[in-house]
Amino acid sequence: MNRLFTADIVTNEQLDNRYFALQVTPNVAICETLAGQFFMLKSGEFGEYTDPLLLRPFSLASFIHPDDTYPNGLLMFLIDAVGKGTNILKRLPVGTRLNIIGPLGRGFPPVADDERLLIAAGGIGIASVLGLNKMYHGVPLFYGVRSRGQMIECTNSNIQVASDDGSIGDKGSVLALLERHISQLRQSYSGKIKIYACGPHGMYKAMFKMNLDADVYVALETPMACGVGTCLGCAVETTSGLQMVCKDGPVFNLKDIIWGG
Amino acid sequence: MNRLFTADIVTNEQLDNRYFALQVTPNVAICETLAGQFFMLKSGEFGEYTDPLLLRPFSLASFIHPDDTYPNGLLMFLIDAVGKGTNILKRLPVGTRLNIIGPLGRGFPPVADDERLLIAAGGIGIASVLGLNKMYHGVPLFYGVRSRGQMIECTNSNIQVASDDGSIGDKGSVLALLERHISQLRQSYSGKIKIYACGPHGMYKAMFKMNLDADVYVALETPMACGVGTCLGCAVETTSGLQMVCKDGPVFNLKDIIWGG
Amino acid sequence: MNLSVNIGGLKLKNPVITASGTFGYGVEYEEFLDLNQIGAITVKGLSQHPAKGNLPGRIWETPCGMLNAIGLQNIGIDAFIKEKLPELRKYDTKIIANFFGDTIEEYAEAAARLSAAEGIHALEMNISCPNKQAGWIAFGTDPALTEKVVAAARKATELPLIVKLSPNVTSIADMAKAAVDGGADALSVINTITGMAIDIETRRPRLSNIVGGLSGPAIRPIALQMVFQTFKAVKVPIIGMGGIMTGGDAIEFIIAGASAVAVGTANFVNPAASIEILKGIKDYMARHQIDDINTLTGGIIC
Amino acid sequence: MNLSVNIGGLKLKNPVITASGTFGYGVEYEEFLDLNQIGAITVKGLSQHPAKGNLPGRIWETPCGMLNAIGLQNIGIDAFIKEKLPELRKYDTKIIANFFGDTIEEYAEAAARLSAAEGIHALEMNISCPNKQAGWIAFGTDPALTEKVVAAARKATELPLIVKLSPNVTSIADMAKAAVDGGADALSVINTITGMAIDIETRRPRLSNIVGGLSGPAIRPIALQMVFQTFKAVKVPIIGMGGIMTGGDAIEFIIAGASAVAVGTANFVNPAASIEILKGIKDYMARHQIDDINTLTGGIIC
Ligand SMILES: Cc1cc2nc3c(=O)[nH]c(=O)nc-3n(C[C@H](O)[C@H](O)[C@H](O)COP(=O)(O)OP(=O)(O)OC[C@H]3O[C@@H](n4cnc5c(N)ncnc54)[C@H](O)[C@@H]3O)c2cc1C
Ligand SMILES: Cc1cc2nc3c(=O)[nH]c(=O)nc-3n(C[C@H](O)[C@H](O)[C@H](O)COP(=O)(O)OP(=O)(O)OC[C@H]3O[C@@H](n4cnc5c(N)ncnc54)[C@H](O)[C@@H]3O)c2cc1C
Ligand SMILES: Cc1cc2nc3c(=O)[nH]c(=O)nc-3n(C[C@H](O)[C@H](O)[C@H](O)COP(=O)(O)O)c2cc1C
Ligand SMILES: Cc1cc2nc3c(=O)[nH]c(=O)nc-3n(C[C@H](O)[C@H](O)[C@H](O)COP(=O)(O)O)c2cc1C
Ligand code: FES
Ligand code: FES
Repeated sequence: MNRLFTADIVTNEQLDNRYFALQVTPNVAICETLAGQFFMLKSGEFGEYTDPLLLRPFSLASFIHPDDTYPNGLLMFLIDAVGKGTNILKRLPVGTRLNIIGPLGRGFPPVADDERLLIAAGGIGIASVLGLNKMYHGVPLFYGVRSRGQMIECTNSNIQVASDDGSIGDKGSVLALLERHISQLRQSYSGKIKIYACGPHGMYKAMFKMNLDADVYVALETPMACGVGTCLGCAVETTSGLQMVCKDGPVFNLKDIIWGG
Repeated sequence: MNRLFTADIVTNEQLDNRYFALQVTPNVAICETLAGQFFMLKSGEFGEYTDPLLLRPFSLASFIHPDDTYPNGLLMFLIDAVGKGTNILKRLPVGTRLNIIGPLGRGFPPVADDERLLIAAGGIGIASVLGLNKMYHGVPLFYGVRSRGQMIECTNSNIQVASDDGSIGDKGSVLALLERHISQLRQSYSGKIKIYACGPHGMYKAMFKMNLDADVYVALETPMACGVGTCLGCAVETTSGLQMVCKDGPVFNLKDIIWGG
Repeated sequence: MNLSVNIGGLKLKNPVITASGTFGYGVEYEEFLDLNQIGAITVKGLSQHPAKGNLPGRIWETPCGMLNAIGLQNIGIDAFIKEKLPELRKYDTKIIANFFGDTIEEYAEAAARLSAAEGIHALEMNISCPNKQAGWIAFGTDPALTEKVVAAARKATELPLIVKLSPNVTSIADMAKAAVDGGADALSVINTITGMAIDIETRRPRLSNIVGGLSGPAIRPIALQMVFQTFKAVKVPIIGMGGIMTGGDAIEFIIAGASAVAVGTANFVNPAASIEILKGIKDYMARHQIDDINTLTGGIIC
Repeated sequence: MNLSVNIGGLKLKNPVITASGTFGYGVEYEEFLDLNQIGAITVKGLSQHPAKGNLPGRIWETPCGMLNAIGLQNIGIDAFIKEKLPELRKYDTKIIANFFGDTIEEYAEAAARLSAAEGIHALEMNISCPNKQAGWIAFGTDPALTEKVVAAARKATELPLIVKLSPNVTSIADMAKAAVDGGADALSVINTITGMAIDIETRRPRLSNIVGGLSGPAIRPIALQMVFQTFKAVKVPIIGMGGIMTGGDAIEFIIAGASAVAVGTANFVNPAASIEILKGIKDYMARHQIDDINTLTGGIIC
C-alpha cells in the first residue's frame, strides 16, 4: 500500500465548458479511501517542465473497487478548470501517466446511528460529497449550482436543487432549502442533526451566520504545497489555534473555524 | 500577409521514438517561404504557463500550397524530441492551436544555372533540406542517419545513405560518400559545385576540415529568444564579426564561420 | 478612461513601455504591431561608440526565465541618431533612449549627445547590467557612486532622466534614494538578476561571460517586491518591470506602486505582447470601474 | 564509487540533504522513501520556544516557484528533542538541526541546548529568513552583525556549525567571509529570495506577511551563481540549494562549487525527490567515470 503512486488516465470527459471528470487507474494498490479525503495530482506527465510547479489537490469524487479490468481500482475526480493546472489536466489524453499522492487528510467523521445526516454541496463542491451520497444512500442532498449546465448527475431520490439563475430547481440559494428542511425536520425530530457540506468559502460563511440547528462539518480549500503536513502552508485559523487543512482537515467543524474578513 | 499567426495541428505523427512530423494549417495567409527558412513555435496553446518560456525554432520541412481544404496551406515540421519543448509538442493532439512566428531568416541562396548542386543532411537536419530536395528535383542527396529507424522517407532517385551502425546504406560517415562523389564529379566537371548542408555541429566542423572542393552552405542552430534579430542572443562568430543566426542566417557559407573549440 | 501617465515629465498616452534590449530599436517590430499604440519604446542600450558585446553563447533558457549576457552590443549613439531615430520619429509614441558609459564622464557625454538629438523624449540610464565587470557593477550597487554618476548625467540633460536600478543589492530602497538624490526624475525597477547555468556534460558555463542576467516570469515576485519597496522609499514615479507577461501582471505592478510598466522578455514570446498587455489593463479597469489608471498606482491594501 | 562527503566535520554517506522547512521533522516522510538512504535530514527551523508563525495565507505559487511566509512556526527545541529526535535516531542518516533566535543571546542558547541533545550531528544557523522583521534581517545582511552572531553560536557548540546565507545581499562573497570569520565550518547557500504577489481582484497581498521567500526552479540560476561566487570567496564546504529538482540540477551545483546539495521545494512536488536526485547523481558519475564525487566540486571549466 502506497500513498505515492502513478496512475494512468482511463477517461477524461468534458462535462461542460469548465467541468470535467477524470478517471485514473493506479499502477499499484492504494490505501483505503474515505469520503472527504483528497489526492494531490501533478498536472501532466512531463517531468521536465515546472510550471505549474506544485501538485494540485482534488477531492476523491468516487473510488471504484478493483476488478479484472482495473486491478487497482479507479479513482474519479470532478474538476473545475479554473487556472493553469486544471486547464492542462482537462486536455490530457487517455493513457497519460500522472504522479499522485494520496489519499490525504481526514474524511468526514462517521455518523452515529442516532444522528440524522444531511448533505449540502455548492458548485464543484459536489465532488467531495459524492462519496457520502453513495455511502449514505437516500440521505437528503442539497445541491446548489450556478445553472442547469453546471449540474453534475448524481443518483439520489432525495435531492433538492437550487440554481442562481433558476434554470433548474429553486431559484436562489440552496441554503434556504436546507434551512427549510431542518425546521420541518425539527417538528418531528429533536435528536442530533449533522450536516456535511462542501462548497465555496462564501457558502460556509453564510452557513456560519445562519447558526443552523445542527452540527455542521465543512471541507475547506486553501492553497497547498506538500499535502502531508510538512510545509505548514495550508494553515487555517481555528478557535484552538492554527491547524493544517491538509492534515487536520480538510473537514472541520464549522464552528471551530475563525471566519475572518 | 503576416509573420505572426496561429495555426492548428492537422496531423502529429510519431515516426520513431524520437522523431515526429507535425503538420499545421495557419489561420491566416502567410508570407512566401524559402527552403532553409524556419518558424518559431510555442509548444502548446496554454497561454498561462511559462515553462518552457521561449518559442522553439524549427526548419520548414515542407509547405503545401493552399487548396480547398487548407485555404492557407500546410506547414510541415520534422522534429526530434530532445527536451522539454519538443516533448510537449510531440504529444499535442490534432486541433491544438499553436502560436507561430515566421517564415524567418534567409533561406539557402539560389543556385545559378552553371552550378552543380549537392545536398547533404545529417540526422534531423534532413528537415531543413527537404524543401531543396523537392525544388531541385533529382539533385544528389547525401543522407547520414544513426540507423535505419531514424531515416525519414524522401523521394529522390539519386539518394546515397550512410548510417552509423550500417543498418542502412554504407556504414560510417555520409561525408565519405559526399567526398567520393565530388572527386568522381571532378573527373568530368570543373565548374562550380555548391553543397547545401544541414546537420549537427560536428558534421559542419568535419566538413570545414575536409576542405571540400566546393562552395558549402550550412544551416546553423543556436539557442534563440526572439527569432527576429532584436535580442542579439543567437550570435555566431564569423570572419566579418558577429552575425545573428536568426536574421543573417541560419544559412551561412561554411568558410565564413569561425569554428572555435 | 484615462490611461495617460506622467513619468517624471515624460507624458505617455498609456503606461505600457517596451523594455530596453528586448525590442531592438523599435522599427524591427513594425510588422507585428502598431507602434503608435504603445506608450513608449525604450531602445537597446546605447554607448558613445558601437560595442561588439560578448562572444556566443549569449542566452540560455531557465525555468520560466532566460539568462542573457549580450554584453550591451549596440550600434553606438551616432548611428542610432542617424539611422534609427528618423524612422522612429514617424510614429506617434514616445522614445526613451537607454544608455550607459564606462566612466562617469562617458555617462555625462552620452546623456548630452542624446539630448541634442530630435525625437528622444527621455533618457534611461542603465547602471545595472549584471554582465559587466566588477568595477562597473559599483555604479548600480554602491549608493555613493550611484548618486555621483546620476548627478553627472543630470547636469548633462534637460530631458526627463530615468535611472534603471539593479536588483542585485541588499536594499533597493537605499539605491532608489541615492538615484533620486542624484537627480533622477523617475526610476526603472528592475534590471535583470545575476544568474548562471552550467552544461553538466562539458562542465562549461552556458554563457561565454559565465554569469548573465535573469529575466522573465521567474523573477516577477522578486521584481514586484522591489517595486513595492521602492514605492515606499521615494516619491518619484516608477516604471515597473520584470516578468510581465499579461495585463494582470501589469496591474499587479501598478498596485504595488508602478506608474508605468515595461514589457521585456514577453516581446520574445509574443512580439505583440505589449498591445495585449495594454488591452488587459483596459479590461481590468473597465471591470473594476477604474476611470484613471493613476488612481491605481500604489493601491495595495495591506 | 565514493559518494561520501565531509561538510566541515559532518560526515555524510552521500551529498543529498533535505532542506530545512521542506521535510518537516523527517519522520513524516518515512512512508514515502527510505530515510536511511539520504545523506542528511535538516529539520524545520527550531527556536527556544514554540513559535506560532504567521497567519494564513502563507504560501502562493508563482511561475516555476513558490512564495512562503510560514513565519518559522515550530514546536520549539524542547519538544523537538523529546518527541521527534528519538524517532529520528532510529535511522542511519545524519540529523542537522536548523535553528534561529531573535537576539544574539538566543542564538547562542539555542545552539547550546541543541548540542546537548543526543542524535544531532550538526547545526544549521538560519540568519536568512526573508519574512522576519527588518531588525532581524540584519543578521543575514550586515556582515559585521553576521560575524558577531555566528561567533556567539560558535562558542556555544562543538558540533559542526553551518551558517545559512541570505541571497538578498549585494555581495554573497562578503557575507560568506563574515560567516567564516565568525567561525562557520560550512555554509548553506541559499535561503529563499524576498518576493511578493498581489491578488489583483482584492488588491491584497497573497501572503498575510506581505512579503515572503521565493523558492523552486525559478531561483536556480540565481542560487547557482551565488554558490559559484561563494566557492571563489571562501575555503569552507558549501551546501548548495535553490530549485534543485533533478540529479542533473544537483550536479550543476556541485560543479559550481557545492560539496553537498539540499533538496527543498522538490520534496513537495515529489516526496521521494531526494532519492531520485541521488540516483541521478550516481548515474551521472557512472556515465562520466567519476569515482569520487569530491573531485567534481568546483570543477567548472571557465
Ligand atoms: C482539499 C482540497 C480539495 C479540492 N477538491 C477539488 C475538487 O474536487 N474539484 C475541483 O475542481 N477543485 C478542488 N479543489 C480546488 C483545486 O485544488 C484548485 O481549483 C486548483 O488547485 C486550481 O489550480 P489551477 O492551477 O487550475 O489554478 P491557478 O489559479 O493557476 O493556481 C494557482 C495556485 O493557487 C492554488 N489554488 C487556486 N485555487 C485554489 C483553491 N480553490 N484551493 C486550493 N488552492 C487553490 C493552486 O493550487 C496554485 O498553487 C480542492 C482544493 C483542496 C485544497
Ligand atoms: C534555425 C533552427 C532550425 C531548427 N530546425 C529544427 C528542425 O527542423 N527539427 C528539429 O528537430 N530541431 C530543429 N532545431 C533545433 C530545435 O530548435 C531544438 O532542438 C529545440 O529548440 C529544443 O527544444 P527543447 O525544449 O526540446 O529542448 P531543451 O533542451 O529543453 O531546451 C532548452 C533550451 O535550449 C535551446 N536549444 C536546445 N537545443 C537547441 C538546438 N539544437 N538549437 C537551438 N536551440 C536549442 C532551446 O530552444 C531552449 O531554449 C532548429 C534550431 C534552429 C536554431
Ligand atoms: C536579451 C536582453 C537584453 C537586455 N538589454 C538591456 C539593455 O541593453 N539595457 C537595459 O537597461 N536593460 C536591458 N535588459 C533588461 C530589460 O530591459 C528588463 O529590465 C529585464 O529583462 C526585466 O524585464 P523582463 O523580465 O520583462 O524581461 C535586457 C534584457 C534582455 C532579456
Ligand atoms: C515552505 C518552506 C519553509 C522553509 N522553512 C525554512 C526554515 O525553517 N529554515 C530555513 O533555514 N530555511 C527554510 N526554508 C528554505 C529552504 O530550506 C531552502 O533554503 C529554499 O527553499 C531554497 O531551496 P529550494 O528552492 O530547493 O526550495 C523554507 C523553504 C520553504 C519553501
Ligand atoms: S499543504 Fe503543506 S502543510 Fe498542508
Ligand atoms: S534570436 Fe534574437 S537576435 Fe537572433
